[in-house]
Amino acid sequence: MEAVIAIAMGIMFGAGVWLLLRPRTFQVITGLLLVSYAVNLFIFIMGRLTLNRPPLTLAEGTIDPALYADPMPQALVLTAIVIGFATTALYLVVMIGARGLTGTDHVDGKETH
Amino acid sequence: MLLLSLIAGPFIASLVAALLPTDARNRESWLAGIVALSGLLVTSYLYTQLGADGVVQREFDWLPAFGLNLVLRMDGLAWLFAMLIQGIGLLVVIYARYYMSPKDPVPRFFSFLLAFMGSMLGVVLSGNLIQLVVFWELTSVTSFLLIGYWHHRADARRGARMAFTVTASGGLCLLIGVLLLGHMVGSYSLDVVLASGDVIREHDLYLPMLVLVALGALTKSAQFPFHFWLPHAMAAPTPVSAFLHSATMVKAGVFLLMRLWPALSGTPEWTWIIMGAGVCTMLIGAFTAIFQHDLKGLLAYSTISHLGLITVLLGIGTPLALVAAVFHTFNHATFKASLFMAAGIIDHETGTRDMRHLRGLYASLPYTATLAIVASAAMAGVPLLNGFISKEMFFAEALAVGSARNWGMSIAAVLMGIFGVAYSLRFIYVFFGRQPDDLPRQPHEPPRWMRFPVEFLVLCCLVVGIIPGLSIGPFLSAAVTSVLGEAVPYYSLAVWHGFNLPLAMSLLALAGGVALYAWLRARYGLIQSTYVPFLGRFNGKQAYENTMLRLSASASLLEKLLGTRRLQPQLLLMIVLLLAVPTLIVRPVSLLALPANGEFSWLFAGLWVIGAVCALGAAWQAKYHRLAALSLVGGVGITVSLAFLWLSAPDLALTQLMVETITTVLILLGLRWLPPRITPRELNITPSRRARLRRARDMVVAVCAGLAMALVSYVALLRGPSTGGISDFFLTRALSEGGGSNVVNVLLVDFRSIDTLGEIAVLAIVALTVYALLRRFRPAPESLPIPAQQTNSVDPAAGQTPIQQVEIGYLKVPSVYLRLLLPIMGVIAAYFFIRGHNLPGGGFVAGLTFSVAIIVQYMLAGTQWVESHLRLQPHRWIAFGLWIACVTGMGAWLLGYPFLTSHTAHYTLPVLGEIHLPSAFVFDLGVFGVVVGATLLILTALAHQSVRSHRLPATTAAPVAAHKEIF
Amino acid sequence: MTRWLPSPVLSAALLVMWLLLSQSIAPAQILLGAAIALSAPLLARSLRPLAPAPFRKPWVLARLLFMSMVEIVRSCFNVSRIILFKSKGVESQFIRIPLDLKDPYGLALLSCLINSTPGTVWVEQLPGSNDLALHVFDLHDEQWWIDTIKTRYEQPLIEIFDHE
Amino acid sequence: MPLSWVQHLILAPILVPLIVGAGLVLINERHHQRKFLINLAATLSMLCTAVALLLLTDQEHWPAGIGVYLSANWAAPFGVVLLVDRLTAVMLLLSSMLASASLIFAMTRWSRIGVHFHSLFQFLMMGINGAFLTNDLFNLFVFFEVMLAASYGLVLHGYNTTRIRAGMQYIVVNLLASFFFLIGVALIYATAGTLNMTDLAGRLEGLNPEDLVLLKIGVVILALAFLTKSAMWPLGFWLPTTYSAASPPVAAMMVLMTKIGVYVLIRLWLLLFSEGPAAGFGFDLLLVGGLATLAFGTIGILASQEPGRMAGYAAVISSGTLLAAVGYGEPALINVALFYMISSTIAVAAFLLLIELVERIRVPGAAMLALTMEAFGLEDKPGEPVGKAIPGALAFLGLAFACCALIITGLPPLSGFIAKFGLFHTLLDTSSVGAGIDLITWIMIALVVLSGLAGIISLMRFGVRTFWAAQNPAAPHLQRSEVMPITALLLVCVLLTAQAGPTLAYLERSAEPLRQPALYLDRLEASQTVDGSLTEAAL
Amino acid sequence: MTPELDTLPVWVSLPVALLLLLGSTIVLIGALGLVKLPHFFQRIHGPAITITLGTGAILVASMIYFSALQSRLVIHEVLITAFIMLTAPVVAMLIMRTAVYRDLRARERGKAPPTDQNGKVGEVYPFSTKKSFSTKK
Amino acid sequence: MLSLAIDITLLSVILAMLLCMIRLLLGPTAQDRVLALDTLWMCAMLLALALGLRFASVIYFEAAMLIALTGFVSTVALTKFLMRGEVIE
Ligand code: NA
Ligand code: NA
Repeated sequence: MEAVIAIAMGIMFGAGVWLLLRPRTFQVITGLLLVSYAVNLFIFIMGRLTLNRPPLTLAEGTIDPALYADPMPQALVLTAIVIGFATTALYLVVMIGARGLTGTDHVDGKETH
Repeated sequence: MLLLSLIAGPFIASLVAALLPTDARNRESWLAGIVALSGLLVTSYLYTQLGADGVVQREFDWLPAFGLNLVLRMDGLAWLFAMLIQGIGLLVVIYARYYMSPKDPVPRFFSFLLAFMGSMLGVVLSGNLIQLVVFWELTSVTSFLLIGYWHHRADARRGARMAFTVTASGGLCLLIGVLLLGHMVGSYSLDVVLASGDVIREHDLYLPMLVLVALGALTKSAQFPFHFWLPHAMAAPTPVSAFLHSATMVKAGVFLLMRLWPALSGTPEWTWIIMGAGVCTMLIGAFTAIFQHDLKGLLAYSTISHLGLITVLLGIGTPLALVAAVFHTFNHATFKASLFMAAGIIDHETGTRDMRHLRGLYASLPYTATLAIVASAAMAGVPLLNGFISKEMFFAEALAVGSARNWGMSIAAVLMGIFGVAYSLRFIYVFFGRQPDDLPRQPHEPPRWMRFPVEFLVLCCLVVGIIPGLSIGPFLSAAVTSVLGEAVPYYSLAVWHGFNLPLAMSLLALAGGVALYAWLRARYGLIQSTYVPFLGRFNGKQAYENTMLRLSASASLLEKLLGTRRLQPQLLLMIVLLLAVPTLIVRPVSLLALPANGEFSWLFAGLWVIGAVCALGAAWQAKYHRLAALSLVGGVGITVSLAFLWLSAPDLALTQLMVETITTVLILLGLRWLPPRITPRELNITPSRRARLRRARDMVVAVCAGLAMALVSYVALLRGPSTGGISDFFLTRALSEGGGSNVVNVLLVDFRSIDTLGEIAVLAIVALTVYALLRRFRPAPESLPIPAQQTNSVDPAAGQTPIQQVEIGYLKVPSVYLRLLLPIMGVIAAYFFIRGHNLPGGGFVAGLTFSVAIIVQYMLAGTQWVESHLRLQPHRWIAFGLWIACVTGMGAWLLGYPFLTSHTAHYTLPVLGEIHLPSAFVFDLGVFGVVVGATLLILTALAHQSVRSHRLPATTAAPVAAHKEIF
Repeated sequence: MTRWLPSPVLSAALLVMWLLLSQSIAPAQILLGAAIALSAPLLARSLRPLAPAPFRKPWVLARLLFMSMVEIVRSCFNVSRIILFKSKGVESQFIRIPLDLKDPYGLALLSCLINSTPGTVWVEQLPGSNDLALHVFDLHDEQWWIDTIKTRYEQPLIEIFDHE
Repeated sequence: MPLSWVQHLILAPILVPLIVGAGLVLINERHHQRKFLINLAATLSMLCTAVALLLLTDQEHWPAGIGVYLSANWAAPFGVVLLVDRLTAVMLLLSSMLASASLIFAMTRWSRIGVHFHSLFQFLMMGINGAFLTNDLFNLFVFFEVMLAASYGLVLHGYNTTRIRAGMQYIVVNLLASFFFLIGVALIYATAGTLNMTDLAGRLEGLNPEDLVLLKIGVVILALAFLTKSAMWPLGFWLPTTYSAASPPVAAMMVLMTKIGVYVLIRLWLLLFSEGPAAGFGFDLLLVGGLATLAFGTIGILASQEPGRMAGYAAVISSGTLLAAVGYGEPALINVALFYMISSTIAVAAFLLLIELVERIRVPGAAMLALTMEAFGLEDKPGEPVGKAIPGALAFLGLAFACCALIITGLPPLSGFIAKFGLFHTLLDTSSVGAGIDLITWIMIALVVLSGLAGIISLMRFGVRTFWAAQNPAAPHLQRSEVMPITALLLVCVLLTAQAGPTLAYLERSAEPLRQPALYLDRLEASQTVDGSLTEAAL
Repeated sequence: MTPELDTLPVWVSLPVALLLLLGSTIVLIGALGLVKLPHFFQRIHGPAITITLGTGAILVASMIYFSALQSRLVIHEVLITAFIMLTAPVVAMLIMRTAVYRDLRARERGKAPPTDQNGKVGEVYPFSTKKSFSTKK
Repeated sequence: MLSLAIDITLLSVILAMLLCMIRLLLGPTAQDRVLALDTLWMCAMLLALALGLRFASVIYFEAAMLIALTGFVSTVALTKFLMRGEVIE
């Protein structure tokens, strides 16, 4: 599982990076989305992989932390997801604003030949 | 205190002068004159206070951290210079009162002049080298302002810039040199430095230090090869030239060499550098001076030459040479100041300084002419004038340098003397002959008090020249003693030393000078010659301008080469550094010894095949098929959510799912405003070779980035769970102390609630920004028309308004479902909100669900209909959400707890049983509010753009879109 | 009544939904669920302009639903068979079915039943008429489809919803 | 024992802007005067808070002058800890000073060319102050994002084509840097199991070598994020473009933001790598990067013709100097570096404010105003300026320009010189008296000198062209609200010069604890949560 | 795998297993249809079986399974059924209508849509030239 | 037996998702992609359910429910965009 998620994340990150390096604003926003998935996953798996042990301490009595997934990265990712959503929205608006004003969807706001 | 007043006085007066009205010419002059005069009196008084050690000193705390105090220190040398500065300053003030035109805004002039005088005094009175550098640079700054005083003239601007560039750069070098000095001896105090000559001269850093200090001194004193700025500084008003370029500014350089003479001189390096520069300067200056046509130009080059002479003397390094240097400094100041003023009078009276036109001025300016001729004679070293004595001493030292074997120095000295006589003759020639008729103005003798400074200075030349021992003797002795201490040699200031070699050299110089002048006039056509023989090719002005241009051009080139204004290279660099820097500086080779593989699941792998392929697909399609790319990104999002779910993170899965939905809607709202991209295949374009190479490069980088990411995560994953981390604490305390069993939620609303506060602030900020940005949104022209889907003749719904579509159109049946979903989604939002503290859910998911419920209604019935039926006011949701969160957090204060401390109210009610109401719940309500407000504000602000553009007048928005359908 | 309880059926359904979600019938949950179930339609009222759906003839409805369920299962297997074994010669066609049903809720339910039945997709009610455009996956007899829908689906729905 | 009210002062720089920022959303844009006054009151209250914290920390109101605020009443390192020491207090003071100046400058025109300026401004303050105060890495990320999000908004405030081009660049670069930030934080958490910076320093000792390698990778990636924000070459090309495009008050605030990256680096690096198993790690990166930045800034300022880019490169130079100073690894250099940072930040900020006024000389005032109206006032029409030309406006501009130039280039007698002198002195002082000097010191000194020289050439060129070469420059229409903040900032620099001794002494006291993790660890351990949970105490 | 899974009685586990197998087969066939069928108007019928019978079978299996596992009535899966009933028809209608009018518009622009090649189209929407709209009526 | 059946269910759902992915990737028309994405959502819902069965836990239910309730929204948005050129008119 570790290998799978590592490779998958690598692919997402690589694809995202490729898009970030492209000249069109829409490519960049797509890249931002992909990189953001990869990074969120990265934070998440830094708490290691756990199956069927969500951090819900519903049981009575003393709690054995070993029986639960690390809640901390999850909380961090949750924050990161929301912030990521917000910044995507912002970029989107800047993207269309730039398109309107500059007349091009090139990231530099002008075509370079 | 008196010492301080010497420096503070001019600066304060400078401020006062700046505030006086523009037409206060007399008040300004009085002010400046009184300051200079009182300074003179104070300085004279201080002469009597120079105690047994010959020093008056005063310290003030400044920067104790660096062992740096302000030290005002006056000894014989400083006293002599202070007298010169203030004395000539006073004369210049008097002169300037008459020289400057009544139309000139003199407050500025006098303000600058006084500030300059203060800086100059600061230089000579510094008992601390750093402090000396401070005033040194201040003289550069103030002289820049003075030279550029007539800044409407290009030559003044250029002259000022040139002078400042050269001297300020030299000042920077001096600063480093002085720092090195301080480093060598462990103190910047002048006393300490002067006492540590041996340590300094034997230090490894002696040479670099010497070079740096010399650079400072030589630039300031306009020594070769930095001499070129001085002639251009002549663009300044003549009083400024008289002050700066005779007695003060340029003398600062030689002053510094004198000041540091005991500590630095006496080594071959010193002699080579200082004397070498001096000899070159002396000869070049003197030679060039002969060929000048501008009176002030001639004086400038002669100044360069005389400064070279002083430098040579200092470079020679013998005590007698130093005596000669100090003496000549004084002498030069007197005759050169008077000559500048005389030149100024000529310029003032005739309207020109061009010697090619000036003739026979003796007739109209007899008095001035006499004074100028005497001063020129002093400059030429004619006996019975002060120049003669110091030049004589110079010749003696020149002879001493080479001893019997080497005559080079002596020859140079005599040559300089010859040239000096020649240019002096050139100068006084303007008074002879027949006065031409074509002078711009008919000259008259200037006012009494304009002549007075010249008279006084010429008198000085005579007095010192005839009775040197009585007049200057004691002061010179004090000055020399302060430098040499015990080692003051025997010297005689007599006019007559008998027939000796120096006298022969003087006579040779006089005779040779006259002969050279005559020869040059007769044979060479000196009067009209347009260039300087041998040296003519070097044009300081041109060189400076070229250097500046080249500097700026090459900087531009380098900026382009080493930097970029484009985004893509920047991102590429960031990624490359992300890969390279950790690899290079951490060298993570040890990590590559990977432990055994973890467990493997085909099912999980299958899930991720989908994610990975969708990601690659999105990368492939994003340029020309935005909708396809968007769908593929959606596929990735689904996979990621499922992976969260699979790996025990239900909260993440829920949030990611909702964010996914909203992001899709969001991007679709934006996509409307991006005009289509047509594939190169449709346009019959093949990508260029460069483009293909670029893509290949990016591909390599992307692959490396992916590999690195995969590798690092794999390594980190296999390192086993972190032990002793802080998360155990959260798991064990969440329920008991945080009051909730969903540890992630307790983290968000309790343990790390301040993160959440920041996070909702981010949402709020972005929403407000988006709103603000969209208020001035201007769509691209291609996006302006109503979409083709709404203007065609095929679709019966094309022309329908949104609400028509719902009431009579194709949305009639779907609307039944979608409207039914609104309360259901609302209930689900409430459900997620209420259970969030104990089970997956919470304010975020609830808020996002609620927003989706509203957005569905917008999609169904359109903006106008929804907003006419529902006043949402997302701004208020945001503001009140933030307030609720803050106020909840502050509630804890009242009970003496820190911000955001949570508490749970327990109630036991009949029938209902135990009820727990955690304060974190209220905090979460704030989160909910902000999430709803922000999401809706963003989405509706985007949605409003459609409404806005539909309202545009018909001319801008063609009713029928002729363009290609977007997707 | 309608002012404070705009759609009683919906509220009841929401209460049931709440209890299902919380998997509890504790008094506190019922109270909370009731509060939410009553307030949700109230708050959503302004965006739901249609009068609430009539709730009549539950038996007719039950029969209809049961019959549809059977039809759904049957069609499921049919479609599966076609996908697996008959990839060529599938007669996919649009057909037009004139409807008499007017009530939006009735139409909605009809569309739900038709769309839930694999092999048929409701496209839209054609403009300017009350005809339904239907797409059939494998059409053999167009008239059969028209008859089936009109009698087996539309008739009960008219009974339930369009009963003036 | 309940918490004393003084303790809450630590939180005020975060909370006040948040509450006020939220409140300002509710006020209609029509009442811009009211909005401005509320904003100003809040900003000034932050200034007062900063002064109070400065006094509290310096008078050791808290042991070792380190005040700790356990947010949500959770003990460190579990909860998010806010921490104020002398350095924090100084930075808070600097930020509130710049904020007050920028805000007043923005009063008449710039705050009105778009909506929600005042809210965004307060949120920006919240982010900046939070970044100064927090002792938690992820919380730092959050506050960075708050700050960045607000700055995105403000950079694009009243956008035109230039501004949106620059804004796009600024946003994308910073988004990518934020990803770096997250990756770094995640790696640190994965290896050390903590997010508290001080706790992290304490845990380095116990890490096994492989974990330490991973942790270092994490810290380096984190550093890249901060280095991007502090415009290290080759990560800082966005800076001149953004500075010259943003509106003056915003650009002035951005000067401060660039310094926050350096601030965090100083804090983090000294805390983690001053001693312990990874002592000395990464300082070379900062040093070499700093020197490269310095060199690039020098080239850039020489190449620049427009004042905005000059100011941008001046900021780059100052960043480079700071980074190199930190990377030099000499404790005594830190306080000088801090002095330099304060002085250069104020000067560049003042310069950016000034530029806009200076530009008015070039084009007649009325035309400029009309141009602005045309470019910005499409919807939100700014009120007509009510002020009249102040007599001597031109003189003021010239003098202020000269002061800025002197400080930026480090010429005597203002604070810029003292900073540079201190820098050189300390650099030379690091080798004992009389000893030789190594190459890197030479290079650094040479680069700092050259950067100053380049600044002189470039600023003089601009100044001479603007003030001297222009034929009859029109006396510009300056308003009091525009002149006052610049004057105030420059006066602060003058004060810094006059009070250089005490200031440097204070900064030395600030810098000293930075490299003593034990001091902070002790303080964190000694900080008790308020006894008993509120659950029991209340109700 | 959770230990109590094997303790379930056969009368529970058998129907659950059968339902699951049925459901998963149907889901797979539905997706296969999406890929395999030659054009859009046919492909849209593939997922329909996934949504109805596939989901239904798995939901029922889940209900039985959890009821047995927790020894109480667990029927909240009904909610999923209800939600799907409320959303799937809308989706089907909208996608279908989108496809129809996109094809019609493409046809109007003189660009034959891919659907046309098959010829197996109805007469409600005049995709085909074989049968006219009016004759059928 | 039961666990085998659950595994088969998981496997089929994931295979179904793979098939959807192929359609998503290949298109050819936009409506094909929308349909594929919608089906992918449905499969995701089933996968959540199946994971619940696999781990014998009810906490996976909410995710499935949420998908069932809101998974259609992005599909509706996409169709609206294709049909009208705008998501919200
Ligand atoms: Na709590
Ligand atoms: Na169907």
